[in-house]
Amino acid sequence: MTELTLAKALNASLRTALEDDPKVLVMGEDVGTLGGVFRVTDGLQKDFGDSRVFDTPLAEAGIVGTAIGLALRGYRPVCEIQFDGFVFPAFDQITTQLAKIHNRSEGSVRLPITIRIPFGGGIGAIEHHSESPEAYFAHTPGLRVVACSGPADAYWMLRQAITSDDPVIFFEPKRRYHSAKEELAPEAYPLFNAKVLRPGRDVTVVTYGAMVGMALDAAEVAAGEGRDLEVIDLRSISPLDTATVLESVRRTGRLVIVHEASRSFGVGAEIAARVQEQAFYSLEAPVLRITGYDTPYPPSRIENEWLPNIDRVLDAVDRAMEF
Amino acid sequence: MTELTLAKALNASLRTALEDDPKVLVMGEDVGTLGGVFRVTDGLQKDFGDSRVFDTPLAEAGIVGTAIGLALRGYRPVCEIQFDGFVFPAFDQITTQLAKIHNRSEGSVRLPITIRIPFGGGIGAIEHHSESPEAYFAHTPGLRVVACSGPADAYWMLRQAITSDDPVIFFEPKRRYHSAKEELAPEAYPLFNAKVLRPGRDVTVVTYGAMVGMALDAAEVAAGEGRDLEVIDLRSISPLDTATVLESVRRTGRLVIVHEASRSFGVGAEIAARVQEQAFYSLEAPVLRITGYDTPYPPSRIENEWLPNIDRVLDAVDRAMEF
Amino acid sequence: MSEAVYAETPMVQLLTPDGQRVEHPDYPLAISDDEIAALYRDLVLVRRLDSEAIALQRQGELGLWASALGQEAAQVGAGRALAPQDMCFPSYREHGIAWCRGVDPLALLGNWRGTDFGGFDPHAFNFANYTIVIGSQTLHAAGYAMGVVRDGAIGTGDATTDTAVLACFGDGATSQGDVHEAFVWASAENLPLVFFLQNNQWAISAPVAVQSRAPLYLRAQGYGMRGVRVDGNDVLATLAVTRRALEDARNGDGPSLVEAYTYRLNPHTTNDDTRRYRTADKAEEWRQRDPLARVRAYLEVEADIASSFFADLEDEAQTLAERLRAGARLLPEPTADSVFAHVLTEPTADLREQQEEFADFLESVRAAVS
Amino acid sequence: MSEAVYAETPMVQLLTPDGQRVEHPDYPLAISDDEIAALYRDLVLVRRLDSEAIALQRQGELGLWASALGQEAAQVGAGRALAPQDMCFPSYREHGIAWCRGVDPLALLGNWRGTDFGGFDPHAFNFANYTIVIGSQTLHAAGYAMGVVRDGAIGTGDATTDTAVLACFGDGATSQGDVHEAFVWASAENLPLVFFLQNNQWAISAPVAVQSRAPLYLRAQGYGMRGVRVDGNDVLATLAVTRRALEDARNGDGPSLVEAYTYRLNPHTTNDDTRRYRTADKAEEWRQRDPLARVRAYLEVEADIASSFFADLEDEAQTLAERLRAGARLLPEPTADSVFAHVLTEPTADLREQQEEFADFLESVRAAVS
Ligand SMILES: Cc1ncc(C[n+]2csc(CCOP(=O)(O)OP(=O)(O)O)c2C)c(N)n1
Ligand SMILES: Cc1ncc(C[n+]2csc(CCOP(=O)(O)OP(=O)(O)O)c2C)c(N)n1
Ligand SMILES: [Mg+2]
Ligand SMILES: [Mg+2]
Repeated sequence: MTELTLAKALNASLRTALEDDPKVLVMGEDVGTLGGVFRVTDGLQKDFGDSRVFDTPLAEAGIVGTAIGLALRGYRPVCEIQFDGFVFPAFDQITTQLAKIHNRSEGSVRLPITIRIPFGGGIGAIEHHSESPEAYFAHTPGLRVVACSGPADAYWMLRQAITSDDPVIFFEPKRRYHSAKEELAPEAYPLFNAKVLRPGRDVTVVTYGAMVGMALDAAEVAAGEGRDLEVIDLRSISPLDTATVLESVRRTGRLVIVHEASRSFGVGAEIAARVQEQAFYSLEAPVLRITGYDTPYPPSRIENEWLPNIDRVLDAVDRAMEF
Repeated sequence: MTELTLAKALNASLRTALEDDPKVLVMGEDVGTLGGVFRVTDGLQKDFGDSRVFDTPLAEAGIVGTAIGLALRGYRPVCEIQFDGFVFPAFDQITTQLAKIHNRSEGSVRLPITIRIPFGGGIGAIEHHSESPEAYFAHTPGLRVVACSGPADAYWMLRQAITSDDPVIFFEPKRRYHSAKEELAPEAYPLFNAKVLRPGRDVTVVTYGAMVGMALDAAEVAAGEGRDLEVIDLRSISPLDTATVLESVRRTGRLVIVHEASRSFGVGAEIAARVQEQAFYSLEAPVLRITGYDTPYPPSRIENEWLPNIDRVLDAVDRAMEF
Repeated sequence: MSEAVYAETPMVQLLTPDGQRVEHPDYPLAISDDEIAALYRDLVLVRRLDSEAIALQRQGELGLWASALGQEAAQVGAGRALAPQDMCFPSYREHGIAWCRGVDPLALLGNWRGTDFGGFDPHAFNFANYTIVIGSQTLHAAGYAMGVVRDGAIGTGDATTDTAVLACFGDGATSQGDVHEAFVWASAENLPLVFFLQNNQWAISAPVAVQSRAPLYLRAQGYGMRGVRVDGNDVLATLAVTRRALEDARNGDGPSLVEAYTYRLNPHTTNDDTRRYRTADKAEEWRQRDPLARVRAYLEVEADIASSFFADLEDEAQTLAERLRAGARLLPEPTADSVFAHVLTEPTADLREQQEEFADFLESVRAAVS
Repeated sequence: MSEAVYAETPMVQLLTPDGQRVEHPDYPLAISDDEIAALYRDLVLVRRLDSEAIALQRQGELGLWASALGQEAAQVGAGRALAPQDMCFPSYREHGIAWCRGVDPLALLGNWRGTDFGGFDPHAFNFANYTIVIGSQTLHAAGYAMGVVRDGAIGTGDATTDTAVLACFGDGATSQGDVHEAFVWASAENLPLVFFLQNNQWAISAPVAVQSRAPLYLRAQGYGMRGVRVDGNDVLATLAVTRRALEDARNGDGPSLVEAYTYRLNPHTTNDDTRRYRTADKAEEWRQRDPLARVRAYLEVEADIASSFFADLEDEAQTLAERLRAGARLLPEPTADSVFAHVLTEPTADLREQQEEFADFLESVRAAVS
C-alpha cells in the first residue's frame, strides 16, 4: 500500500465512502471547488458531483440542522466544520437535536451523521483556529466522539464513523494533515477501542489526536533514560475504552494523561476519575494530567510552549515514578 | 429577617442590585410583564421601568450577544435564560465571545455580565427543561460558574455575581424556587468558596444546587445508622474550591460526589481527579460519584428514580466505608 | 381585534367570520360542502382533543399541555393541504396537524404526561416528533427538502410522488437564528419547502411587536421567497394558500412563507397565567372570529348536509374524549430499559452497566415498597 | 464584471470608474477637492499597509493576513462617515476602517503575527477588536446601540454626542443566525445601528450565490429597515450613503443596512489559493473598477490640488511601510504572564499556580537553550 498524509488518507476514506454508498454526502463550507481549507475533500465534488459534495451557506447550525433533515430522508451526511472554534454556532443543533432525536423518537429515527472537526493547535493560527472542544461533546449522551491521530488509523476510522448509525463527532489533528506520511492500516480496528501503540512497564501515558505522536517521542526519550513508557492512543473519547486503560494501569501502576484541551473539566478528568475508582489498589502514584492550561488558547507565538510537550510529559513521568 | 423562597430571595437580590447601580439591567424572555416563567423577576419592570428590565426577542444568542454590547457601553446586564436546555443557542456567544473578549482585548474590556440559568430536574417537566449543563461552562476558561442551593445563600451570591467584573454563569436549582423558605444569610460569604454545611467524620459528600438538600437529608438518615457525613456545598464550580474539599477529605479519607448531570465528563470527574492527585495518601477509598446516568434526561415520570437520591448516596457511602 | 386592524394587513380570506364564502383572485378553491363538513369534523375533534388534554392536565394526568385553542383552522387547513408523501416538521403545538397526519392523539399525550418524548414513528406518518427548542425543526425541514431534491422527487408532474415539506413555527420563533438559516438554505437552494408560521400574536407573554416591527410575512421577500398572509382562523383560506404553496414546492418552484394570522386564545401552556400580561377583551375580540363558528355557520346556512351531522359529530367527539381520558392513564410508564434503550443505536459497555445499575435500583425500590 | 451587471442592480454611485462626479438625488454630497484628496490619501495608505502586511507574511513575519485589496473605498468611505463618538464593530478585514479610527496599523499586526488577539483598547478608538467568528460582532453592535439608547445619546440634535453604531460584516456572514438576530433586535427596538455589509462577492471560495438568490440589501425590507446598495468601489458614494445612514441612526430614525458592492481582489487570506475556485478574468474586470484609480483620475483631471501631492503621498506611504516593516518584528512577544493576565479580571488560585508552573517551564527552556 502507498503511504499517505493524513489529509490524503481522509480524502481516500471519503472517496471510498462516497463510492460505496450513494446515500453518503459530503457537505460544509468550502468543501466543493476548493476541496476544503485543508484539502481533505479535494477532488470529491469533481468526481461525485455537486449534489453529493457541496458547499453550504456560511452557518454551522444550518450545516448540522440540514444534515439532520437529510438523515431523516435517508441520507448519510458527512459534515465538515472548518475549524474547531466554529463548531459552537452548531452546538445547539448538536446537543439538543443530533444527540437526542434517536432517543426522542424511541429509536424510530437514526441519524448516521459524521461531523468532521479539525482540532488542536500547533499550526501558528489566529484565534479560534486551535481549539480542543472534545470534552463538551463527550459529556453529551447520544453522541459518539472519536479522534484519529495519524494517517494509518484515520482511513478506517472515518469509514467506520460514516457507517455508524449513531452521530459521530470525528476529530482530526489538523497539524498532522500534511506532515509525515504513513502506510494505511491493512484493516479496520474496532472504532471505539483504544490502542496500545507502545507497550511499556513503568508508566502508562494515555492520549489522543496530535499528542499521540508527541507521547511516542517522549517515550523514546524516556527509554534513553531507562524509563519504559506504555503509550495508549485512546481513539474513542466517548465511549471511553476504560478496559484497555485499566489493564495497562494495573500493570504499570502509574498513569499520565495528556491532552491539548484545558485541564479543568477536560477529558483527562474523566479518565482519572475512572481509573482511581476502578484501579484504586493498583495505583502507585496519583493519576497526573499534562494538558493545556486553563486559559484561552494563547497567541500562536507561544503555543508550542503552552501545549503539552515532551519536557512536561517527562516531568510528570518523573513525578509519578517518585511517588 | 423575613424568610423567603428561593424565587423571592433572588427577586430581592435583583431588586437591590437595580437600586444600587443604575447600570444594572435585567433582560431575557418574559422577564418583564410576566416576571419570568418562575416569577424571579416579578414586579421589577413595574418598579424600574422597561428600559432597565425588559423582554427580549426570542433568541438566546441575541440575548447574550446584546448583553456583551451593553457591557461594552458600560452596562451590567443580568440575563435570564428561561430554562437550562435553552442556553445552547447562546453557546457560541458565551464560549467564543463572552469568555474571551476580556482576554482578546488584553484587559481593556470587562464584561460584568451575569447569566442566570434555572437548572436541574425534579419538576415534572418536558424535554429540555431539566438539564444540568454546568460542566460545559466550567471547562471554558474565562467564565466563572456558580450554583446556589437555596434561599439563604442565593440572595448574596447573586449580588456578588452581579458586582463581579467577570462573566458569571449563575445556576439556580429550579425545583427549589418555590419550596421551603429560608432566612437569608445576614452577610455575604465569599462567592467562590465552598461551604461545609454539616461537619462529619466518616465520609465527605460534595455537591451543589438542588442536590445539597438531598445530601443533607441523606446525612440525617446516615446519622441514624451511625454514619457521620460531612456535607459540602460547592457553591462555585469554576473556580473550584479544591482547598475546602481537600481539607475535608484529608480528615474523612472518603469522598462521594453528587450531581444531577450525567456522570461522564461531568463536574464530579474534575473533583475526583484533583482529590486523588492532591490527597493521594489520605484516601481510604476511591472517590465515588453518584450522578445522573449517561443518558439524556429521562421522561419526567421516572426522573425521581433517575436522579441521585438518598438511597444511592447511602449506598455509595456504604461502599466507601467498606473499602 | 377590530375590523379595522383585521383589514389593515392584506390577508387572504375565503370564509368570513360570519360564514360567508368569498373569493380571492389568487386562491380559487373548488370545494364541496361534504369536504367542508369533513374539515369541520377535523376542527371539532381537534378542539375536543385539546380541551380533553387540558382537563387531563387539571386532573394531574398530564404534567403540562400547550393548547391550540383558536388555531384549529390554521392547523387543519395546513394539515389537509399536505399530500401523504409530504413531510411535516411541527413545533409542540401542532395537535391539529398531527391529527390530520393520522397520528393517534393518544400518542401525543405521552410527551405531556412525562412517559416519553416522542410517542410515534415520524416515518410512519411523515410527521416529525414534536420539537421544543424553538426554531430547530425548520433546519431539519430544510435538510429533508434537500434530500427530496436529491431523490428527484419534485417537478416530475407525478402528484403521488412529488414531495413538499412543511416547517411549522411560531411568531416568537421568527427571531431565532435557526429559522433565518432555514430561510437562507431554502431560498438559496430553491427547496421544496413551505414555512408555515402561525402568528398567534404571542410568544408566551411577549406580543409579536417584541419580535418585529414589520408584518412577518414580508420577511420572505428579502430572501427572494414568496410570502403571504392568510387568515389563520379561516380553514378554507389556510387550506387554499398552503395547498398552493405546497404545489409550487412540489413542482420545483421553490419555497414560500405562509403566515397564518391567528390568536392563541388559551394561556401559552397550562402553567401560564395570561392575566399577568394581556387583557381579556383582546381575546374576546378574537373569540368573535372563532375558526369553528364560521364553518358551522356556513354549513348550517349554506350547505346541504345530513341532518344528523352535528349530533353524530358530537358523539364522535365524546367517544374520542373518553378514549383519551381512559388511554392517558394507561400510557406505558418509562422503565430503566426504556431510558437506556435509545441513547445510541447500540448500547456501549458503560451504558449497559449503568442500565443494570438503574434496573437494580428500581427493583430495590419496588421491593422496599411492596 | 460587465457594465451590464453593474447596471442591473440599482446602486448608488457618485464617482464613475473613470473619475467623473455624478449626482444622486437621495445622496447629495458637498465635498471639496481637498477633502477628496484626503480620502485619496487614506485609500493609498490603507492599500500600502495592506500590501506591506502581505509582504511581511511572505517573509514569515506574520502567520497570516486577510487582505482588503479592492475594498479600500468601502472601508474608507464608511470609516470617514463615522463621528468620533460613534462605535464601530469590525470583522477581521476592516483595516481601512481601523485606519480611519486612528488605530495604529502596527497594532493590527500582532493579531496576524501571533503575538496577541487584540492589540489596542477598543474604548480608546471606539473601534472593537477584530472578531473572527463570523457574525458575532453584529450582536455586540446591537447591544451597544441599546446602551446608546438607554444613555439618551440619540435624537438630542447635538452632533457631538448623538451616537451611532456601525456593524461590519461580509456577504458570507449574512447567512449566520447571529446576523439575523442583530437585524431583529435593531429593527424591533429601532436602534441607532448601521449594518455595513461589504459584499465582496466571496466567502472564501463560496460565491455570494451560495448564500442568497436575492440581492442582499433587500434583506432589510423584511425587518422594516431601510436597505441600500452602494458602489463599494466608490469612496464618495460609500461616504455619502453611510453618512446618511449614521445620521438617521443618531437622529433616532433607526437602523439601516448598507450593502457596499465590491470585490475581494486578493485571495481570502494569504493561505488561500483562488485558482482553485475562480478565474482571473473576473478579478481583471473588477480591477478596471479600482477604487483608487477613479479618485486619482478625478484629482488629476478635475481638481486643483498641490502639484507635489502625489509624490508626497508616495513618500508618506513609503515611510508607513518602513515603520510597519521594522515595527512588526518588534511587537512584544507573548509571555507566561501575558497568557494568564487577562483570563479573568482577578486570577484564581488555580490560575496563579498554573501561571507559575508555566513561567517556570519557560524559564527552564530558556536556561536549557542558553
Ligand atoms: C430556544 C428556546 N428558548 C426558549 C424556549 C421557551 N419557550 C417555549 S415556547 C416559547 C414561546 C414560543 O412562541 P412562538 O414561537 O410564537 O410559538 P407559540 O408558543 O406561540 O406557538 C418560549 C420562549 C424554548 N422552548 N426554546
Ligand atoms: C462561525 C465561523 N465559521 C467559519 C469561519 C471560517 N471563515 C473565516 S472567513 C470565512 C468567509 C467569510 O466570508 P464573508 O462574510 O463574505 O467575509 P469576507 O471574508 O469576504 O470579508 C469563513 C467561512 C469563521 N471564521 N467563523
Ligand atoms: Mg406565538
Ligand atoms: Mg465576502
